Amino acid sequence: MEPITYLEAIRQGLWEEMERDPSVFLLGEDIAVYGGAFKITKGFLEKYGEDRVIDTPLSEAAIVGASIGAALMGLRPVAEMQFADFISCGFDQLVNMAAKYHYRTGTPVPLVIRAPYGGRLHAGPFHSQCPEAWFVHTPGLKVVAPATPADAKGLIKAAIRDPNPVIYFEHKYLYRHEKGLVPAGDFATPIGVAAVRREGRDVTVITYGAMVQQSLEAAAAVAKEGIETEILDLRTLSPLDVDAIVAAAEKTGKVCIVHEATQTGGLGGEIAALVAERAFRALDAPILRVTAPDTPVPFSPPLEDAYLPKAEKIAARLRELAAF
Amino acid sequence: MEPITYLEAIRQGLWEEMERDPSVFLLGEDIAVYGGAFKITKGFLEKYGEDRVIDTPLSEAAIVGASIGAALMGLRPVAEMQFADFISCGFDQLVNMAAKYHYRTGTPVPLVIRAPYGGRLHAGPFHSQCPEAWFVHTPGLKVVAPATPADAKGLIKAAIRDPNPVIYFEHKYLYRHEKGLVPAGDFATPIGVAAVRREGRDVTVITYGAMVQQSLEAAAAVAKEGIETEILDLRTLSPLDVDAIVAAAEKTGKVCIVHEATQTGGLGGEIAALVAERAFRALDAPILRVTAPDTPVPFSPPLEDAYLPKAEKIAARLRELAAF
Amino acid sequence: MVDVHGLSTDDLLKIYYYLRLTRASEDRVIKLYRQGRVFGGVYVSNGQEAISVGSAYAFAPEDVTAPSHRDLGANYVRGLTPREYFAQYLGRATGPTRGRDGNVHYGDIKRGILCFISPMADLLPVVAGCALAFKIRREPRIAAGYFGDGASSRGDFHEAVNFAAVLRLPVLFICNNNQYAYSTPLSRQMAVPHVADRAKAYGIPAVIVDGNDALAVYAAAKAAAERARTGGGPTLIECKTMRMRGHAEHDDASYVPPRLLEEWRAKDPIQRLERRLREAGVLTDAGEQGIAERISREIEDAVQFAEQSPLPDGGGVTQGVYAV
Amino acid sequence: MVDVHGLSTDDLLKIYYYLRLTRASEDRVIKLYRQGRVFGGVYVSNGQEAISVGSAYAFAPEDVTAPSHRDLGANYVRGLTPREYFAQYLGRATGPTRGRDGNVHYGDIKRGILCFISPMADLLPVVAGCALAFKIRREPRIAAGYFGDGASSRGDFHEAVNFAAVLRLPVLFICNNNQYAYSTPLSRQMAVPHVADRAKAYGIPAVIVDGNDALAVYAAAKAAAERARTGGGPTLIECKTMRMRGHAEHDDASYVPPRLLEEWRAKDPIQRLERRLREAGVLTDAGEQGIAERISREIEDAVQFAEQSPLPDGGGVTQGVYAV
Ligand SMILES: Cc1ncc(C[n+]2csc(CCOP(=O)(O)OP(=O)(O)O)c2C)c(N)n1
Ligand SMILES: Cc1ncc(C[n+]2csc(CCOP(=O)(O)OP(=O)(O)O)c2C)c(N)n1
Ligand SMILES: [Mg+2]
Ligand SMILES: [Mg+2]
Repeated sequence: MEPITYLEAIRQGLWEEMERDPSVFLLGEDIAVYGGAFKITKGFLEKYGEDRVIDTPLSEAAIVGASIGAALMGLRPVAEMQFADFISCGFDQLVNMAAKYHYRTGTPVPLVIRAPYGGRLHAGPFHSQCPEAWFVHTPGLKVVAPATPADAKGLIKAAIRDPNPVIYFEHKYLYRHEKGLVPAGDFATPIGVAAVRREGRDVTVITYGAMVQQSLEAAAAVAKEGIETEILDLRTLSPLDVDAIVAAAEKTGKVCIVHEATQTGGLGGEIAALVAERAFRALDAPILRVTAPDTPVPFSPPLEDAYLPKAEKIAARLRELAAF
Repeated sequence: MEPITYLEAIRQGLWEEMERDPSVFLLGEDIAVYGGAFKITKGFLEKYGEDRVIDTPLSEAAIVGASIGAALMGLRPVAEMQFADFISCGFDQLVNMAAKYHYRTGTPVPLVIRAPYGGRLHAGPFHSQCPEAWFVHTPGLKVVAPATPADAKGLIKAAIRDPNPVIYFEHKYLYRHEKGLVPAGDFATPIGVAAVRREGRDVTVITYGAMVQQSLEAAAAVAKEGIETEILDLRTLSPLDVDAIVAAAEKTGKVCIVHEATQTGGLGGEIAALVAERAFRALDAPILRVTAPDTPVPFSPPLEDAYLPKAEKIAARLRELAAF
Repeated sequence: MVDVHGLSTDDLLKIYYYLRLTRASEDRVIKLYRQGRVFGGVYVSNGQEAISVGSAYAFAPEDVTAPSHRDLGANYVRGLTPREYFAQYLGRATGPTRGRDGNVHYGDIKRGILCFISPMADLLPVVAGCALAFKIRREPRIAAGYFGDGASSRGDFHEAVNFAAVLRLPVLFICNNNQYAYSTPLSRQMAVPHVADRAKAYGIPAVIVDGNDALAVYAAAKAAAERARTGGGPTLIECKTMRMRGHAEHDDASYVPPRLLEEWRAKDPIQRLERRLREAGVLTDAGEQGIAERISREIEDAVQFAEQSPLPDGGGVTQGVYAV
Repeated sequence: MVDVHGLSTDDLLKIYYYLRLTRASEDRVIKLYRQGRVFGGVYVSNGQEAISVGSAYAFAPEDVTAPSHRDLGANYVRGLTPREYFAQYLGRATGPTRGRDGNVHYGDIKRGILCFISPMADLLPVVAGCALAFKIRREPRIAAGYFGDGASSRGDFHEAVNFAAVLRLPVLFICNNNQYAYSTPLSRQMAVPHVADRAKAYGIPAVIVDGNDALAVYAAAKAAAERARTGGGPTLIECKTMRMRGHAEHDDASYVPPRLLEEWRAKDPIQRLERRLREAGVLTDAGEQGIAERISREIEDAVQFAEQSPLPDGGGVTQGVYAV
């Protein structure tokens, strides 16, 4: 087995699910003839035909709404937002229609929204956002955000098989910068289950997405100084794996939460609240957060560099915690 | 001076600002001829004329977008969403256009979005939501949520005078259920400053909106048992009054956060994170939250009753904290 | 005989029955509302019943409809029962949404009824998605979305119709143009005289039909459904009518010129069909009385059923947010 | 003499100059991009320059424009300098957004240029809002919003044009129909042959103009601006053209039939105007050479300026999110 890229893992997951289940189909802007802005669905049109790989007009509300309708009729739509930043154009359909439909009627709405997100590609305020927290705060939606090729593949499969609307946040920087082995054969990564990426007894990092890699780098750096870091990769952001969060926090009593999204109102708050309620007795230090500051994502490299949470910033906070 | 309702306080604030500043104007659905779904702008058309009190087509994206354009041209638009639930239809204009404009260009976008929100009127999943956390997580927007008639008036004035986009969450239950004195003459309640509503040494409640009243009731109940509650009314949700939050937490070391919005990803998380980072040494107990559960807002009274955070639930948690 | 597009005597009497059942049900709910026995607002289709009844009667059982808030008639034709209708308004556990949603938000996927949600026009992209599923699976089914004149100002209307037109989906877009959107008259909603003019933007046919003539509506819907079913793509059907009461029952509609109401009262769709059926000898005095008694019995039974039905148990509030 | 709507020889030469400046600037940016000296993507208007230059030339200094991503020409006409253009692409502190935003997202309210944002059509409601401000203040100013054929599928397009039509606002909606939206051909974006057909939905006039003829575009924009300025309301101007390169420079546009490009290459707007000016004796060899040299000097100066300009200081990343 060869390591594959995160991008290739998503592609394989989509491909295999389409092969497995004829009710799965894809829709979005420029996904068919062109194969998608990131070429993830290249070759799909040729293999699965234009009934199952559908180029749509430029209209995110219609894409999300049509996905809901098709799902209600028993299909399994996978819709692509060209960039996660444009999910706000289909926001109402997601939070009012998709999220609330099952609670009101008992009818499932199995659909997946693929949302390429995140920065570090110098793509500016409208092609770099991390909007996951809006959806975590919307009951009825599930939200996943894989950090590795194996999870990218396993979670796209799980998302497609899930009977609920799932937003699948795929990190654009990881597409080609993250490689890894994926299990052979058919497998799905269970939604709602976090993964420990590194064991450690001194400090705990709780994180997800592109920040897993940064946290691992930070952990390697501070390990040289004798600080051993436990790293929990959430993988699923809604529903959160509360038990894993509490266990990871209790293990070291010192928690640093890391995410690329802006700080205020971000997922870090929710995790801190869970820890401060359920692992309070085990806490030995203030709960820290390493996140982007509360600004739009700036374009120019020095600004984006200053904006993005990186290994060095995480390492600095880990040292602080360890010294506490 | 007579006490006035929360609704009347908003009306007065709007009226006086329109009188004071000819660049202030109103737009929205059914706000002119009809005077608004809640009759807040009744009589405004007659007084200020159809140039400044504008009935629009049913199109929230146009309403928000047009407000941005008018603001860029130097006017001070105050747009009404008929219900906060429909703000998701103008979401993209708010989070992508309004929120990021000043950061990118240095040009201010002074506008106010009035968002009637909240439950307890048996209005179901689409006329009861509390979506404030989405906007608190959007850098560039300000968010206020008054709990009293005085603040309702003072904050609408401050919002209109602010050079930024401000979302003004007005609680529909409070409209006619909350009465109080408002200061005489012209005044504005500063944005970004919380208010202590009750002093206490044993436990701290941090809250806002309709939950202030519920928290006061809870505090009165537990006071009979000798538990003295400090209640902090945030008033502004973005930017948060971090100093006041930390001070209120440190005062008692026991913190309960209360909001009507659903729990996961709600503002309670952010506040817990601030407390757990900055007031950690003073903490004597887990940080608790009393919020709505993670579901859409149900329609039928027994369900809505079970859904809404109320004084009894808060009191129970305060007792827990006090006993800790 | 009245020879209308192959409708049998039995069909004609059924249409007449549904019109009257709709009128009588809503009249009864208004009474309950005035007695304070209904939770929340009341939205009726008084004077517009011919639109939803006439059109829905044209569809096959396997077709799918998305009635709007003034389309009780379509729900009845598709199999909603008066018991369900009243149980829903009274917030009972026996209503179609088990108390989770209210008033006109019924729906049952098994009967081909999508569940209405409040944001106007939101169901139109969803209906397009249902039709997309039919097209993908090569099923000879059609989907029909209902909406008001005001709803046609929303972006979701535009995206849905355009999407359906480009993909040539089997959809009917059925507009009840009742000349008002809440307090906003048509001229303030659009600068074209007919909602049907909107269709020109999409390259789909539109027909204008007398919305107070159930048989004319039936004929238009039948023809459009056949076109759609045989690959001819979407049609927009504009049904001209008048909203004969306030937007909801709290609204006295004093902004509507009384002359307009008088004029339209003379065009009442029920009296109109009744006259026609009597003239044709399809309806006799005895027949009319039989229908009236049947409806009155059904409604009494339904109200009793609803009132004796339990309210939902608050304990279940968090159940069913997600499908499992 | 070429007698075009009162344009002087000087005007004609200026239009010619702006066309060539635009082409040359973009050609140079493409080179820089290939050399890896540009951050992010590159969007050009090659072959479409006549639309933005010709229309913008028709406006008064006090008018307001919202150019889209293929409207560098309009920015130049309104006073953007080549130095700013290159500084923006190179992410410099001296660019119009000081490195906070990138590539074609320039804009300066003082020069009547709104700052482009990525979500397609988002600026159209904003432009309507600018026009609303002019109407409220009774100023004889107009606002012009630019967009592509694909953008016209978005809900915000619909809401904006409808809003402007109902309120009879002084707006021009200027469409560059370049037959593609990224990889999506017009026929997959709409089921009408002309974007102008969309105007029929709103009751506003539309004109179709040869988008490769700068003077024809000028004339159409001038006439529509006069109409708008004198209370005649909005106009939609569809400029037929062809996108001559990929969507962005990473895209080889292999999905475009080569024959189509050949056909349109013969209609190049610059050669076209040049021929006309030469025939009319307005442009001589010497004149042409003078302009070419001037542009080449300006671009060299601008590139040098940009390259010597500092990148923004990362330390300032959090500044300016809010206006004070
Ligand atoms: C997106 C949205 N904005 C505002 C409202 C509030 N509202 C409810 S019904 C209505 C008017 C609807 O008019 P129309 O579409 O003509 O339907 P009608 O009630 O006349 O049948 C409004 C403004 C809403 N439901 N949805
Ligand atoms: C709301 C939204 N969805 C998707 C995109 C990604 N995208 C950028 S440009 C583009 C095509 C735009 O086509 P058109 O409007 O015709 O403009 P053109 O590029 O042809 O000038 C797409 C899909 C976007 N910018 N905004
Ligand atoms: Mg209407
Ligand atoms: Mg185009």
